[in-house]
Amino acid sequence: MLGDIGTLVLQGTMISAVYALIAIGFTMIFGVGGTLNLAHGALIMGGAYVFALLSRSVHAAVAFPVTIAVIALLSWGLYQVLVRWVEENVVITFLATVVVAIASTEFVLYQFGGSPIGMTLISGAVNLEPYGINARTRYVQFVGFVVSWLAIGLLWYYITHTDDGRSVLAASMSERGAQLTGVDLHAVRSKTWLIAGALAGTAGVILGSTGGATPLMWLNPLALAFIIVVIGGIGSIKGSVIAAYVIGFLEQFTVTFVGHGFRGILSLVVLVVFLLYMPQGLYGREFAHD
Amino acid sequence: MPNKDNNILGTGRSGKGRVGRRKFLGAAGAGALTTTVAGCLGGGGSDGLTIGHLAPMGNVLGVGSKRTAEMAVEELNEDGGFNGEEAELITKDTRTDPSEAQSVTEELIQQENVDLLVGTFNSETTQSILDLTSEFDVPFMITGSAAPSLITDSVGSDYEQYKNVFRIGPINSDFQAESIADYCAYLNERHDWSRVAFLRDQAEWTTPFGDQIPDLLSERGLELVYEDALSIEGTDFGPVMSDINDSDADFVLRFFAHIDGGDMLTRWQEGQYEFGIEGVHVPGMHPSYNQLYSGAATYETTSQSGAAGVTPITERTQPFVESYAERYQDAEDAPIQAPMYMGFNTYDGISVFKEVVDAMGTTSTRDNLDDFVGEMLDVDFTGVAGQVSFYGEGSEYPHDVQEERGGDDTITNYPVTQWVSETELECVYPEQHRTADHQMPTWMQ
Amino acid sequence: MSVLEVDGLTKRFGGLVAVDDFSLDIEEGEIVGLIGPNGSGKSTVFNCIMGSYDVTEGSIRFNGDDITADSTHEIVTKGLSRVSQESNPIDLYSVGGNIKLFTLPNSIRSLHGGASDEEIYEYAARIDIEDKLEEMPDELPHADVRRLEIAKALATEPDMLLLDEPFAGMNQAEISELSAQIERFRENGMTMVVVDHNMGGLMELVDRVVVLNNGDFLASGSPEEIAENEHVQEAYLAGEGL
Amino acid sequence: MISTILLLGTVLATVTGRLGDAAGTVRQQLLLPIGQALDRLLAPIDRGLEPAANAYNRSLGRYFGTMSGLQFALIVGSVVALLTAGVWAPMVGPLVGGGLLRTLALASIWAIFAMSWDIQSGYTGYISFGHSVLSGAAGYTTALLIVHVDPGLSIWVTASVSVLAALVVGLLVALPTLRLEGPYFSLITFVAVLLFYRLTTAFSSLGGIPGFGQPDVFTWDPVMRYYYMAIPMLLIALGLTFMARSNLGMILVAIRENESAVSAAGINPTKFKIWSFALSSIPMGIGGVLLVGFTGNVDPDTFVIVDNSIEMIAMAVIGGMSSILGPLGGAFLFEFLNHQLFHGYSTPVRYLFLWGLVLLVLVFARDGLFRMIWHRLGAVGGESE
Repeated sequence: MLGDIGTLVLQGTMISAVYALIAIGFTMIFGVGGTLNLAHGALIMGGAYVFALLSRSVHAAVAFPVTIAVIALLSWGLYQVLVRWVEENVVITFLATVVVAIASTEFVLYQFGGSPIGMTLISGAVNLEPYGINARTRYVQFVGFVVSWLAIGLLWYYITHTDDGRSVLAASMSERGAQLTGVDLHAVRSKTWLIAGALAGTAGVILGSTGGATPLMWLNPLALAFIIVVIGGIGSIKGSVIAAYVIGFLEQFTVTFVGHGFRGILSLVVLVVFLLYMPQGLYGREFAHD
Repeated sequence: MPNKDNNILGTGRSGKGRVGRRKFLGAAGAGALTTTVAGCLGGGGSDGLTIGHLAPMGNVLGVGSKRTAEMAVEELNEDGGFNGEEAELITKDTRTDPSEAQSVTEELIQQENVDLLVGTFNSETTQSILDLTSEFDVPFMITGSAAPSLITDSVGSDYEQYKNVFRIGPINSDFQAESIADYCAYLNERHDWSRVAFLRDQAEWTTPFGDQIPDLLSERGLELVYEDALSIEGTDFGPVMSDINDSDADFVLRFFAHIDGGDMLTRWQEGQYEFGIEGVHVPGMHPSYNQLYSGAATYETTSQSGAAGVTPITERTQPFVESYAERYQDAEDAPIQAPMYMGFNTYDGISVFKEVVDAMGTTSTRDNLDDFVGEMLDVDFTGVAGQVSFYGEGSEYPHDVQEERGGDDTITNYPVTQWVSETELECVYPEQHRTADHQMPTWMQ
Repeated sequence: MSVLEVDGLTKRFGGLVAVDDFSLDIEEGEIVGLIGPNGSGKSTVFNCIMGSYDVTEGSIRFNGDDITADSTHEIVTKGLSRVSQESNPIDLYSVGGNIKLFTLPNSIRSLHGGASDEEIYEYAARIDIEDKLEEMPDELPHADVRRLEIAKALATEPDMLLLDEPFAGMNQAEISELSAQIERFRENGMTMVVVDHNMGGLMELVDRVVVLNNGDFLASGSPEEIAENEHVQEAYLAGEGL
Repeated sequence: MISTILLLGTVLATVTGRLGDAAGTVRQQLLLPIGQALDRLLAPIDRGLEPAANAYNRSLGRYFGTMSGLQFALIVGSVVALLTAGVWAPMVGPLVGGGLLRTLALASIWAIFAMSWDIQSGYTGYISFGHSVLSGAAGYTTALLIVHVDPGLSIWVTASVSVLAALVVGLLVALPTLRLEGPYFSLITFVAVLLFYRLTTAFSSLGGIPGFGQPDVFTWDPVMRYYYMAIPMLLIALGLTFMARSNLGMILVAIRENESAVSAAGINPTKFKIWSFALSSIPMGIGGVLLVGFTGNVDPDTFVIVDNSIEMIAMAVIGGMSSILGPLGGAFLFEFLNHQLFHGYSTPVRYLFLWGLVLLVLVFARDGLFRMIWHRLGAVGGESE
């Protein structure tokens, strides 16, 4: 029984770290620009495909950072070319980004076909059974965990300890306030998209190396990001990290005690409960009039 | 403008157009309006023999099927044609989407006036066009879906209405379940593997397996130690592997079509879990699957009609695969070495069609459906995926392809292949077609 | 008889007390000024009365009905209407259309009800924008946009009006003109509460002034008394001039 | 690294800025003169048509909106074209890839979906990503009735129960969620469609992935089938236009523009939002019933999948949101492009074109193509005088 709990905790921790990585970028963009970027999942998918292509020709240690940079630029480009022209209208932005997401599937189908593509970031696994934990965790999962916390740490350092980052934080608290103190909102938003893209790229590489890349792989991460962000409170990075762990562990409980087929259902139920009774989430601000 | 006139004239002359008109008057119950319309219906249709091929072109399986269809038509055209006529092949993309499938099928039937429809992969697309094909009496050969209900709910329940429907392969899931249970018995015999963990997509297609496998296994003295259906919307295989490991199973029998088992296989290889991975894995039938996953699939098995061409199931199998590889070795997209199971069946379907129209002495199948059905039921044809013959009207599965049985009464036309390296497959079951014995993963030996 | 009775109104946002045990009685036909420095809770009081905020404690009665828990539209239907601080006309509709919206019945079955063109003209005429009915709100000068807000409130046929900083952003001439128009409403029997943060525009207009400071009742009396009141002056000195 | 990115950024931003300028120049130098020339050309026609339009304006304009001469001609022309499609479409069809009547029939069903979406999402600004749940509810109800109750049930029974089911599901979604702010509402509807999809694919009692093949199509005769779809579509267009041009439409738009102003007007916004959802659910249900009659198959991919909800939004966007007739036109344009004009291309290419078009419309013609044309036609008379 104790071993079971150990297994559950380990696996919950591993998967939750990836979930956090998926959700933070999404929540940052909402926090700063008030934009729900439904193309976030598509960027994650982009990360997986770019890494799969690159790692065929160069070493994974090179391909990984290059992928992150490529997706960051892609995200930034999406903002510059499309979103900035429509962002003042929430509804139009919503629609534009969802169309980008759907179009990305068609693009991948056209370019790579529908078959899954596997990739290796790092191979090997460690058998934890001698330590009483019934799991043989892959190294890539540990990498995912470490990278996730590294990213969270860097992000935290950036927004609390650098001027650049503080302007991002200020803009997410109150756009008017930030503008009054001389923050260039457009520049801040561009930066946010760049960072969110980097996070999405990272998540894409991790997801791709655990489950392979497929044309519809954006949908689940996007739904997850939704759920996590609503539970954590839209715009709150801290909330997203905590909610990622809540959802990750909830899923582990479900598969352990109910069955694998019900994995996603309970999270959806929790989401609905939150939306109805606590729409501001765990750490969300009440929507004050700005 | 002259162009336009030509078009209208062309449709008026079309022999097939007249066929369309007669049908229409019958179906629509007349009115001057309808008559005017029907006169134009053959629009764009061709005069000769036309074969419509339906497959999802975003999928390697569909691409392979399209290529074998092209091969078959080209070879048979050169070899005297279909009752002397040259056939034209038109392939349409079903996008694995039922409404898209219906749309392109209607186009094939009403505009191209096809004399045969062959193909369709997943059961929902197949089901969505059954009514349509039977309404217009177009012979329809299913080559990609195995659901028994496609036959039992159509030809099985209203023979007159649906007699145009045949299945060339694969054998239906009821037979597949039996064959796979026999395969498990073989594994038990060979490796002393008796404890089975049973996993499947949480989707309708696995229901026959879910219903039958437990009993079939216990009849064969195997023990079911773990059972679960996994959400097709995404599964984290970490806990799944732990659970299987916990159950102390000797092997996993899994049925995945919607779920890509790549994650599972990678964990299996890297974690060196002490159980085999057997069963049906549709994504794993991709000819370069094991390369795409850098060898993670080595030692996994999957059942597939045609056995990916690695074994001479009939004397025609090897020549077919060689000629396929020669034709498509420089193609940009997979599959270049051999088609997947649907390609084998499609090739056989078109070959059977030639036999039938030759026997009928005409290629207008839609007008002579009863003759067509009669000739089909007489077919006993050596194809590339096995011997093809069909169940008759009174049977449990009318017009379904008959399973083949070996000396000990086990089904032999649902072979199992095993990845033995990144690029090589061996056929490990049944005995008649075996190219190598089933291997345990190295870490278990 | 009191038209509006606010009794022991308290509003807390989390730990912050925005309004603390505030009471107010308005008699029929009165014009009362509600003043206080910035952040003293005037708008919060209006928001509580109109049902925009949930009241933490206390009760609000209008024409004898308890409206504490009512939502905005119910309160408006009962005859209490507010001219809010921000102007937010619907830019897609003309001035006339904006007024018409405020005359529509709250019924999903009434597909072609609402005021006739003549009635809309009347509402507009009461605040002198009847010649701008065809114009679009974003073409109007600021003072006319403010008038449109008042016309909209009038179109709900209220017994009582809450005016939130009606003079904000207006020049002296415009203030006098608007004061005169508001004065006319009173002659037609309208009861009013006017919020402003200083007394400049109110001196001539109101019968009585109530002063709020930090969410607390500070003083009340005639405009002259309030202008003389030391506590009031102190409160304003702490912030800004009276 | 950072500096390179920033440099690149400046370059790109300048380039896009220049592009904007270029677009402005094109508009000034090219489009404007063309527009003026067209105006001069069309103005006499507009005046010529005016008497007919005025006769309409005096009698029915109050209920369906007034129109200029050209606008009136466009509407009358379109209705006549739709009603006579059974005659001309088979002749024109072969020129545009054939199967035109099927495309038009399918477009009619999608027009119903797009218009129904519009009366709720387009008008109130509460964007639903889950409208396919409503048509799905109707479709699945029909299938379940046929499979489990009686295969011989009359279409009138199954259809009315199915529409009722769509309404009930609509209210189940709307009642708890419409209190929420816009983005949350969209999320919940998105989740609703995911959940419904999961249920239908996972459980064989709901047909699983193959769905139910038992329902019959209305007919396979393309002409009859077209009219089975087009006539309900026109009636629904008429009904929804009537609603949209009434006080109801005015209030719904006001909710989108400024919800608190609606409360301040003494109108209960929640009540009207729920009513708009109900009003949307009913035609969605009818569309669902027609789709069953069109395909004869009820399965998750035809009825439920998220893409369906997005496609109806795309149609509404192309045509022009919050105009009812815009989405109608958008649906026909979308289906025409998809199944006729782009006929020869592979499916991913077709959809890439279509989604690209939607993006262009969102960025450059936010009001939608048909609304743009409509206003242009309306302005012809005005500017020339």
